[in-house]
This record gives sequence, structure tokens and C-alpha cells, in this order.
Amino acid sequence: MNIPPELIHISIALAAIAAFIGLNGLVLVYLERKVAGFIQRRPGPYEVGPWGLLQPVADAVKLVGKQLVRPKVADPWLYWAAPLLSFTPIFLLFLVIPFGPTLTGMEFNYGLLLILAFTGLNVLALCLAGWSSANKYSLLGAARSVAQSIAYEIPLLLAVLAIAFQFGTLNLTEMVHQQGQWPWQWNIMFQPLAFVIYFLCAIAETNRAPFDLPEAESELTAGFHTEYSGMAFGLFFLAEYAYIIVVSCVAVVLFLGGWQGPGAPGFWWFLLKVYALILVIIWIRWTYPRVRFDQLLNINWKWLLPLALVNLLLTLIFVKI
Amino acid sequence: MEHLAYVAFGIYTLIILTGGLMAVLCRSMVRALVGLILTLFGVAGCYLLMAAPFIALMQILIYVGAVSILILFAIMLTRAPAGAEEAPYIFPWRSLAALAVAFLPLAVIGGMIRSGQVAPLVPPEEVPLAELGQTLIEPYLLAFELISVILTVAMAGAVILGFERRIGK
Amino acid sequence: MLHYAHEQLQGDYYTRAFQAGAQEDTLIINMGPQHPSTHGVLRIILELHGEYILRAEPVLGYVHRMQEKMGEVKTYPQYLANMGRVDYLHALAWNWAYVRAVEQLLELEVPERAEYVRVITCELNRITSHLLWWGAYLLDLGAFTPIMYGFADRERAMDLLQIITGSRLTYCYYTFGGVTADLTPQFIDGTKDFCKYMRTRLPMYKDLVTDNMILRHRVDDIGIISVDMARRYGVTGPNLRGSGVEHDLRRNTPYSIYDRFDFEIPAYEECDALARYLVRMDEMEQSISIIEQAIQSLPEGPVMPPKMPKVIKPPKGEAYGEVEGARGVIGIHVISDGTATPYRIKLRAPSFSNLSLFAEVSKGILLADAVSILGSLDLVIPEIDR
Amino acid sequence: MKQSWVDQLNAAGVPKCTEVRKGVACFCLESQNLLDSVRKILELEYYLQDVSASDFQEGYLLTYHFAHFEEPGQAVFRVLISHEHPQVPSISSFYQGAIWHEQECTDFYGIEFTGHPDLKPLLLVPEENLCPLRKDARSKKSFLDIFPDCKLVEAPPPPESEENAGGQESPEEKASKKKGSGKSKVQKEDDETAQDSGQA
Repeated sequence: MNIPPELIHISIALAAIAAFIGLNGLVLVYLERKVAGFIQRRPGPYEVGPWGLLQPVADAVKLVGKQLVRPKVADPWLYWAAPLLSFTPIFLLFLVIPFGPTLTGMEFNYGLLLILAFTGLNVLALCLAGWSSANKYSLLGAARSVAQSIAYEIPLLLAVLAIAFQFGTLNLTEMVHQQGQWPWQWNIMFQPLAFVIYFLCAIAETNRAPFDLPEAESELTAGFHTEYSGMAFGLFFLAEYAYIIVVSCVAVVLFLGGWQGPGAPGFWWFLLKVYALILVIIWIRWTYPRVRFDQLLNINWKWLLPLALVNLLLTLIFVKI
Repeated sequence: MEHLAYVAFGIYTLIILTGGLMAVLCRSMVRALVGLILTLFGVAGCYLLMAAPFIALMQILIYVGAVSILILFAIMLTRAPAGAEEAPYIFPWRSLAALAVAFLPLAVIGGMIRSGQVAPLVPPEEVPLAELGQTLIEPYLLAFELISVILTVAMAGAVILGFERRIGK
Repeated sequence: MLHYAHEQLQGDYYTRAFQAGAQEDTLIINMGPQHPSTHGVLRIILELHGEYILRAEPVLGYVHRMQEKMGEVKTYPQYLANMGRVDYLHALAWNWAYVRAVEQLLELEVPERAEYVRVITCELNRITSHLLWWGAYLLDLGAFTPIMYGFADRERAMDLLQIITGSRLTYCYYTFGGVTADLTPQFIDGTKDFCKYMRTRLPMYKDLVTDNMILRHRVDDIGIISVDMARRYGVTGPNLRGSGVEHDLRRNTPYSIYDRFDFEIPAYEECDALARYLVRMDEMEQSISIIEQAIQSLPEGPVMPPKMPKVIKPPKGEAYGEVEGARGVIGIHVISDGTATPYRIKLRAPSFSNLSLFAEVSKGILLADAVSILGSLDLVIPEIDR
Repeated sequence: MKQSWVDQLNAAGVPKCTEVRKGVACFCLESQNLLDSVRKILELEYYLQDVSASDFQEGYLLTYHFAHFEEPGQAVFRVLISHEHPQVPSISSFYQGAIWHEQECTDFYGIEFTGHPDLKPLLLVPEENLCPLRKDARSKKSFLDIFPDCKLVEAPPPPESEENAGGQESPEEKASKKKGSGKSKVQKEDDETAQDSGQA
């Protein structure tokens, strides 16, 4: 029996994605801490390795080496399944992201839809983690995470739907092809409102400050992952960073022209844009206080959702004309 | 490629059956729900096999990503009795009866297949998304709209019930 | 919600007592003793319905050190060192309150320069206390950066205080009749610089943090403390001035030489957490102004009275030393029986009274608001537990 | 200090102040009229600074410090209660801030505050009854030795009626009130248990 080439292609892509996620996790941890240090007028990590470059590696080794502790009354199966459930879909998500003109794990006509469908699994993972920990803070964190992500998924979907109507496709590579080389040919010029909505919702979906309510440490100690230790916590941690990359990648594809860029289009432009967006997310995190839960929901239902609907209608009108 | 499809079908069937058994046999509600989610995943895989990736993704987006999370939310918000086990374990008779009921449709379908003609194996073709949409809003417009009306009514009913409970408190 | 209510998780004396009054369908959680936003070892048992608090009960005593018993077995000078440990953030005010009480008993005259030195250092210490509160409060609200800025600025003031007091946090600088060491030129220059520096920092904090929309929404209109409530609970300090009462011992019963300086008592009528926040931000400015005036008119002279008794043996009687600390009125009630050890020492900690209203003010609010209110009260747990 | 508010308090029925020094007015009260006085001082808009107890030969001296938000001056209420029956009405119905102060006094001295909502230990371990601030017989001092000013108003009561050492009522009034605060210990005990059950 001969193995089909698609399967080999996908296997290689999965391996590459695994490496990419791990590496990016390390880079982002370092970047976040350095940027936080810069914002807070302190050096950040500088002790381990040159310029503290090995600090994330040391952190990772520490996390891997730590004992995995499960509370006695926690549900044994679901407690361990939750971090895995949070982490595994990420491979699928990266599979369809077009990093370059020819650099896509899997050409898929419904790429956007696949990303949206599988990002939703993260909520399920947080929910299970919170429930199975048998900790009241975790439970509150899980309840918050459900309410938050259900609320924010709607305007996010509506904003993305408008883009899908505009491009007439769900294929991410196709979308990039429809945008031009220069910044004024990127989609953000035509859909600024959708970009703002998408970006806000993405921050909320990835539980980043100022919308990090499921793990609001001043209220719920650590929210849904209060009880997790060692690599189980590490998986949640890694998944959070990976989701940040995913939502940034999607934003770049939908709004910032993907790998397109003046001069030499390619992989580098894509990474540059993704990292610029991530820096903005980090910047926001270290600048703003956390919003309150009812305020969070109010922002969503009273502002983002109506705006997203208006945006969708306007897009439809323009597309038809 | 065809062999691979058989392997995939086997895996999906296994997932569906495991999930179904979990959903039926687990005494903890949340674990049962996880079983249900597994089943839904398996079904999504079967859609993929039938060259309907759109439906498969929609299955995950809606059933796994939204409906089951809402169920989970509802379970978390209801006060379950002390201890993680919500139902007494009833093995011998009732579960046998349940199994019998579960196998009944299987028997019926099996009988039909044996008596009737089995359709020839044709590799499924993917239906373009635009065509799917056209079908929904042209020949099946009435059904489509009826479903949305039913959903709206259900939602309104849920809201009213919720308000009544709150006022009762 | 309690799907895991096992027998072994029944909790201790306080939890059980609290559970006895619980309603159905509620969740009882312990906030503390180890919790990121209680700033120390404070425990609050909460009964939640969803995220709304039905009932709250602070449980104290985790860092209780029986300071009052220590006062009865130590001599007057020995006990002085304890005062910096009661409230480690505004240690000099506690120093001052105790020293004032004993000075009243001894009827000691404090030299003029020593009074100026006390005012300068106490106000400097007040700024460090408010800066730390500011950072920690914003940390409670989920903003990570201000505490770094607050700490960096506080560090400068603490370096200055270290020059003359020799310690960084738990000062024991004032002594009966004066202060232990005179100001050095280095301190005076440094303090002038620090005042100038803070005058540039405070407007920046206003722009960056105080005027932030998210912050405003988090602190606006929560934790209303009416004047009547403040009276019944004995709330003092910035918390009281946030309720619109211009009560400040530095102005009301001017002790030391505070009547010589020109400063305002900031007060806001809103009674909410925002008002308390703004009061403290304004107070830092007023403290800077007091320090500048005091340095300007610093007289020459000794910092200790010419003749001091070898052994401190106050005559029989009592004294109540009151000082306006960063958290409110600090009162130390000393009863002397004519021996070298106090007969009874009662410490009136402002945080103790300020926290006692939490149970009333937190009824029916959101959990996140409870954290915000707790922060806005500016508690120091060792002071509450003493 | 302004004399006016002391006069106001006196006019309102609070017994005459016994000691005025440096802006402090001290009122020695009997435990029976403590609540009335506290209600009056709350009406005069005073806030509660603290409630503390101390151990003297004559009994436990409870000290209530009050001050005003706008005016200078401090009002001190003193109530002396006996060692044998350390009971005093709780002022927590007027000043809720006193709840914790009173609990603290119970922790340190074992004083019982009648009418207190929840007299459980506040600062010390709940399992033990330590009363660490009680003094032993040798180190106890006489209240009148330390506060000689209190003599100004009323002669010290005979030792068997310790609970109203600071009282300034005339003997006739006391006799008329005998049912409320009897002079003999046995009688007093009966009365207080009766009071207790009445309040419970």
C-alpha cells in the first residue's frame, strides 16, 4: 500500500507546526517579559544566558520537572483531559494558516471556518478544567470563561462573516491573494470597523488582559487553572500563547494582507505583521486595568454586537452594489 | 486512498460508539456530556468522509462549540447532590433493556439492508458551498425559515421561563 | 454548585459558624488567608450567589502578635521599637503616636527643630505609604504596571529616610523628647529633589492612570460609605475624607507644628472608592507641599531636649497620643502606674475600624467590586491584628 | 476645647464629666446608663474611636473613646465592672464599629457584652479561652491610685459594689435603683442573670 503524498505533506507540516509552537512559546515568553520590563522601567530577565535569552528555557525546564498534582476530590479523567483538549486543536489551526505564498500546511477551502470551529474547543477545555478541579475559584473562573466566550464569539463571527462575504471565499490563501502588496491595498483600509471588532473580540477570546476575567488573579487567584501544576499548567500556558498567535495570524490574513508586502512578499512579512500585532496585545496587557465582568458583557452586547451587525449589513450592501 | 477511508471510518465509528457508551453509562453528568461531545466529533468525522467538510465544521462549531458548552454551563449552575456521582449505578435489568432498545433500530436497518438492494459504492462528491446555500434559500426556503422561527420561539420561551424563575425568587 | 462537598472539607470554626447562616443555592468561598488581593494574611469568608456577595465576614488574627501584652511587660523605650512593626507602611506615624503619648505623660517639651524633623519625615513616610497603596490598589484592579512605578518612586523616598533613620521600613526614629538623629545636608538636598521629582510624577500618574476610562468605571460608585456609617464604624483618614468630611487631626486638633503650614485637606463628596482614590492622590501633593514649607523654615537647634531623665518613669496617669496616619487616626492610650513599664497600652489602629464596615458595605455587590473596595480602604493587616 | 458640647452632653442627661484635661472630657458611668449616654453621644454626632478594657484591683475598667469629626475634643466614657461578673451592655446597636472592639475585649479579658450579636473570638484561637491581658493579683493596681481625679465627683464605692465605682449618683438614688444594681453580690448575681435572660 502506498502512502498518499497529502498524508506525508500533512505529517511534515504537523511536525513543523509543533516546532513552531514550541519555539514561538519560548520567544513569546521572552518577548512578553522583556516588553513588560521595558514598560515597567525594569530590565526584565537578564541573568540566564546572554540578555536573559535562556530564561524561557529555564522556565520550561522547571515546568517540565515539576510534580503534577491532582486534588484528591478532583475528577481524575477530566482533570488531565482538559489541558490536552486545550492544546491539541492548535495543530489543526496552524495547518490551514498561509504563512507564505507556498507555505501552507494544508490547502483547505474552509480554512477560516476550521479555525473558528476549533478555537471554540478552548472554552470547553477551560470549562472542564474549572469544573473538574473541585475548586470553587476554578468553578467561578470556568463560569466566567463560558459566559465571556459565548458573548464574544458572536460579534467575532459576525465580523469575520462580513470579511467572508467581501472576499466570497473561506479559503485563507485566496483571501491573501485578493489583497494587494501595498498597505493601502490591504483589507484593513476597507474594513476598519471589522478589524477593531475582531481585535477586541480576539483579546477577549484569548483571555488576555484587560479581558482576562477567567483567570483574574486578584479576584479568583488563578481562575480555572488554580489547581494545575507543572506541565499541565504549562500546556494551558502554551495554549494561551498559541491562541494569541493564531488570532494574530488570522487578523493578518483577513486585514493586513497576509504575506503580501512592499518589496519582497513572503514569509517574513507575515511574521513581522503577526509579531507587531502580538506586541500590541502585550502592550495593552501591561497598560490597562481589568474590566469588571458586567462591564465586559455590556461592552459586548451594547457596543460590539450592534456594530458588528451594522458592519455586516454595510458590507452586504457594498458587495451587492 | 480507499483503504485509508476504511481505517478512518473504523476510527470514527469507534469514537462514536465509545462516546455513546460513555454518555449512557457514566454516572457523572459532566463525563456523560464529554461522551456526547466525543460522539459529535465522530459524527463530524463521518461527514468529512462523505465529502461534506462544511457540514462537519458546522457540526463542531455549533454542536461542540456552542450547544454542549451551554449544556455544561447548565450542569455547572445547577446544584447537584453531594458527591460527584449523580445517578445510582443500575446495571442488570434496566441497562439490558436500554441496550435492547438501542439495538432495535439496528436490527430494523439490518433487515432492510438484507431484504432490499444495497446501493453501489460511489465515491462521494463535494457539493460547493454556493450550491448548498442556493438549495437552502430556493427550494427549501419554507423549511429553512420555519426552523429559524422555531428557534426564535424557543429562545423567547427560555427567556420568559428564566424571568419567571427570577421573579419567583 | 457544591458537587464535591465531602465530609473532610467542612472547614474550621469560622467556616462552620458562617455556614450555619447560609442560604440555599449559595457558594461559600474563603478569600484568604492567602489570597493575592488581601495584601497580607487577611481572610474573608464570602457567601456568593453567582458572583454577587450576599454576606461577608472578615476573619482576623492570623498575624496577631499580642502587641498590647508586649507593652505591659516591656519598658517604655523597649516598646518603642514595636511601633514600627504595627503598621510597616507608615511606621513613623505610629512612632509618633506612642512618643506623643509618653511625652504627654512626662510633660516633655520637644525642641522646635525636632518637631520640624518629625513633620518632614512623617510626611515623607506618608507619601511612601500612599505610593505603595496606589500601586497595590491598581494591581488589585488588574493593572500590573503602576505598582512598579509606585515602587520606584517610593524607593527614592525610602533611600532618603534610610540616610537618617538607618532603616528602610520599620523605623524607630522618634524618641521621647525628640528624634534620635539630626537631618543631614544630604537628606535635605535629596528631599528637595524628591519633592521636585514627585511634582512631575504625580501629573503623569493622573494622565496615565487616574484618567483611564477602565479605572474610572471600576472604582466609580462602588463601596459607598456615608458619613453616618463612617461615624458608627469610626472610619477616619482618607476613607472619611472620601465621604466629604474634612476631618484631619493635622487641621482639627493641630498637634506638633502643623498649624504653621499652609496646606489643604482634600475631601470629595462622592463617598465611593473613586473619591477615596482621589483623596489619597491629592494628599500626596499636600504632603509634598508641607515638606517643602518645613524644609524652607527649618530652624537651627538641638533635636533633643537638654536634659532627659535616665530612666523613663512617667508619673501615674493616662495619655492618649493621637496622630493622623496615612490610614486614619492612630491613637495610643497609655495608662501609667508610675513604674518603668506601662500599666496598659491600647493601640487604636485605623485599619481595624476601617475594615469593620466591610461586612456592611459589601452586601449585594459583585466579587470584583469587593476586591476593589477592599483595596480602596487601604488596609494594613499587621495593624488590624496587632 | 469647647465647653459647649460637654454642657450639651450634661444637659442631655449624661452624668457630669469628672475630668477635663487637654481637650479630653471623661465621664464615669454605671453600666446601667451606659447605653443612654452612648445614644446621646451618637445624637451629638460623635464617632467611636475605640473600646478598650483594662484590669484593676476594683474590676475591669472599660474605656470608650469618642471624638467629633468637626470639633476638637475627646469624650471618654469609663465603666467599671466587677471581676466576678464581667458583664456590660454592648453598644454595638448604636456603634456597629464597636462589635469588633468588644469582641477583642472578650478575647483579652473574658468580658461578656450583653446584647452583642456574635461574641466569638476575634483575634485569638477560638478553641481556647486564654484571656491573656488579665493581670495576676500581685501586679494589679488600684484604679483610684492611678486616676485620683475620679475622686472629684464621688467617693469610691465600698468594695462590695465594684461595678459602679465611677458612679456619681447619690446614695438615695442608688437605693432606689437597688433592684437594678444591688449592692450585695448575691443579689446582683440574681439580677444580672435575670437581666441576661430578659435580653436573650
